[in-house]
Amino acid sequence: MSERKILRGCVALAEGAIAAGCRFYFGYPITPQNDIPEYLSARLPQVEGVFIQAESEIASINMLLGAAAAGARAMTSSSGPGISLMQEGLSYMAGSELPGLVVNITRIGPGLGGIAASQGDYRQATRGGGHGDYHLIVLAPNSVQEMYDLTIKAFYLADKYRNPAMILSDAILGQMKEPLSLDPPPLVLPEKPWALTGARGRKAQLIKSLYLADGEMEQHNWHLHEKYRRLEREEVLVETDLEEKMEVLLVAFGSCSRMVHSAVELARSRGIRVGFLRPVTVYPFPRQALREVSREVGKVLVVEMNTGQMWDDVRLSLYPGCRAGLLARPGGGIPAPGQILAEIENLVKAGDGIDESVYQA
Amino acid sequence: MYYDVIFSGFGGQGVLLIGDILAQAAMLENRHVTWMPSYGVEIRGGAASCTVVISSQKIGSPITEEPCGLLAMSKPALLKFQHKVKKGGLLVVNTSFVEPEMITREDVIKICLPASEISYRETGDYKMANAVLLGAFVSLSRVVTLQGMEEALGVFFKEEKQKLLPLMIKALQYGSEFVCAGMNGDG
Amino acid sequence: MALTKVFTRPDSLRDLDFHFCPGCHHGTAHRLICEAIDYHGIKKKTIGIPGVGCGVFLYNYFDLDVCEAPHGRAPAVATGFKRVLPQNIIFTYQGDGDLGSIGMSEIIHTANRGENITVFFINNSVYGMTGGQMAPTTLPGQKTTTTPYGRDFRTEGYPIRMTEMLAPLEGVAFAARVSLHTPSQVKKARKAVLRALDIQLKNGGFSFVEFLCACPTNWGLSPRQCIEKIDKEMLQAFPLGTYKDRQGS
Amino acid sequence: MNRIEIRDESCKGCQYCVIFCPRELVQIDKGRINALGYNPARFVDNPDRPCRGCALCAEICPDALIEVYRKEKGRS
Repeated sequence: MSERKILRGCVALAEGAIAAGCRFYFGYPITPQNDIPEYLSARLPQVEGVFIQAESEIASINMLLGAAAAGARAMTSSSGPGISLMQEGLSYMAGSELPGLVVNITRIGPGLGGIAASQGDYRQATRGGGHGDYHLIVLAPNSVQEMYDLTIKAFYLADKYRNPAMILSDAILGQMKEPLSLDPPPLVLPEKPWALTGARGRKAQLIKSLYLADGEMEQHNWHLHEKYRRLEREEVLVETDLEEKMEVLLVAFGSCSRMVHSAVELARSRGIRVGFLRPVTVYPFPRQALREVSREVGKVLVVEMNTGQMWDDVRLSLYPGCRAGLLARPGGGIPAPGQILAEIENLVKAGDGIDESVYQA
Repeated sequence: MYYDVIFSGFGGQGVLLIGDILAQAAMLENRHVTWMPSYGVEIRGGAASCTVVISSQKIGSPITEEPCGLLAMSKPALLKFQHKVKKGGLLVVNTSFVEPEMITREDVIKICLPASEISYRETGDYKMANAVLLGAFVSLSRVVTLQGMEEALGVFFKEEKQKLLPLMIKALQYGSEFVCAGMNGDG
Repeated sequence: MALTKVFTRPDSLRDLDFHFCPGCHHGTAHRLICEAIDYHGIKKKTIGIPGVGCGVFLYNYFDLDVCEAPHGRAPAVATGFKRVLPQNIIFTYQGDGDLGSIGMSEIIHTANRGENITVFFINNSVYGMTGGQMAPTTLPGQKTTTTPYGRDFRTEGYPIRMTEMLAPLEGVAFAARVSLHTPSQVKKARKAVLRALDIQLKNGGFSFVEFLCACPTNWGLSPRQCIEKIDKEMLQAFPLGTYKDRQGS
Repeated sequence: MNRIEIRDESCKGCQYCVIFCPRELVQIDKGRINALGYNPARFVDNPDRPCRGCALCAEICPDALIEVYRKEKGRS
């Protein structure tokens, strides 16, 4: 029987990390994710873990790099500006094929922005964010339960693919409380023969991302690319709630998908046939699933708390002829179910020939 | 069933805590529940509020535009949220801090009680006003049982805080009885 | 009468030619660190973390586990390693741009935390790998590719003295500045390196060794002239000595 | 006889060993260019002031190319 508790999203995430065997946390305070370091500073010593409040996010990500290279499950967390400072280290980790978890409890940008919920870091998270040809594995929870479950999942995927993983969450999910089952899978820590632990009983080895010899770097990039292709084939997670003869398909991720879920219920209660698709992994993005679903429906409405970043990915994935509109709230405003419902009704009324258009709040 | 409520007041009055207790009680009664605080630059004494959604179904949005209930412990809280309450919804107001004349809604059920004074009279402490109001809210909305509330209180008041538990229960019960006895100042 | 080999390459130093320029002291620093690793018998548990700069290829030469770090971040990477592997010996090897400029924050805070690691700092008063630009340690009046009229303290400030800066921090157990420009100085440097690693082995805290080195290519001087420059100019700006040895006898 | 061995194919001709040999027993071999393109250093012993095996040349060689061989002191 699993333990059922009511926890804040940030705390659930931290407990997920502990359940995944993470014993090292490095981080620098920034709102709205401080619940994570504050909680772990008390929790990690109870499990013989290490908590370091680093001097900056730059130091945090590099401490993570070191701990990962030493073979440990380790993590950092931050928000917008701090995640930007970590991009160099993330690029190095991807280039050196080091696993590790970075949590982004997003705030609004650009710049210092604001501390309300936003999904404005979607593009940074899914494209890699730093320099060079790489991706992070990016999971976007939409409940406190998933803050726990997907954190565990992220550590496993990071180790499996030797690639940094990110939890892309936001202030809503970080702050809110929901009941969840603390039901961790059995802890299996993989062997890491590549880790640097001192060259006892084997040859000295090296972790690096610098390749200067002719053709080496291209070969390395193709190797990384193949890893990302494999992620796209094998690790896509998507939640769907579809109907027969759908008039509109709603697409949303993260906290925003909760509001969309309510709007879908409202629309159905009014007799509108609406489908719902939520990318759980935003990288790898569920291109194939979206292509197949959009074959059955002519219209898609993307709802995001940014100016249409995932909208790009959706449009790249749609079956030819299917069109996607956008409902965007980029400033900390939350797209309310009623507002989403109004857009669904507009879209249904618009007939078959809708243009791709941006519906702004 | 579906019920959403906003608990609002000044920081330090314990509005987040009573929301939390309600959410805990809902979980113990096997409901789906979300608790969502407003947050911002933390200033003690500044506005504080939280939204609790309780449902027998999986919950979508943890925020609400048109709550079924509002529990207001301060003037700004009432002014900010009273217009949002659903027609026929429930308004519980702490008249120790809010003049009843400030309530402009006529299409809702109103419970006005001087919770701080009641708290002091019944428990010797002003700080249980939140529990008095919560008792009133629960017994009227019936989103959870009073028994469930008392069980939930046990989760929050243990170890060194345990001595507060009987006082909280007393305050909760008084709020509930206030409603049952029709002691609503508004009639 | 039999001849005995009394001086040879240390075991931890791979049998490869250095890529360094003629007269560059990186090689000497490499050798001294490898000698100390051999002396302490810690080759199988030592992990090196080079910074970015001419020293980055340390991984080619040291027969040890080596992890690259982003520019300036070696102390943070080392912190991650040491916390996971407290029984291993962790050192960084950083140049003056890496440690004294972009990585100033990491070095100060790592030292201040008293991380039980050893930092080797190569001070040749110039950026080597990128082509001779001004370093934080560039001497007043010294011409570099970005101070073509000589470093002017009124606009470019003064050379930073890292050893003096770090030594007073509580977390620092050992801080010394040595030079590699004469055989007798190399012998003193060897002692400092041995001591720094010894302190780490005894969990003594943060240890730091600054090496004054020549960069003949970017100084535009012959190796012979480099010795003179170190002797006459570098030693003035950067006095040698052990600034702190908390467990010193 | 004490002596040193210089791995001259790897020598970059920096002359540190030449400068610091107290007996001037190391010279630059002007007549030879090694594979790296430098005039390498060469050990030229002198019976009037033979090598003492002091190893200062090895100590200063930045490329770790010098090995030093010394007569064992008469052990009994």
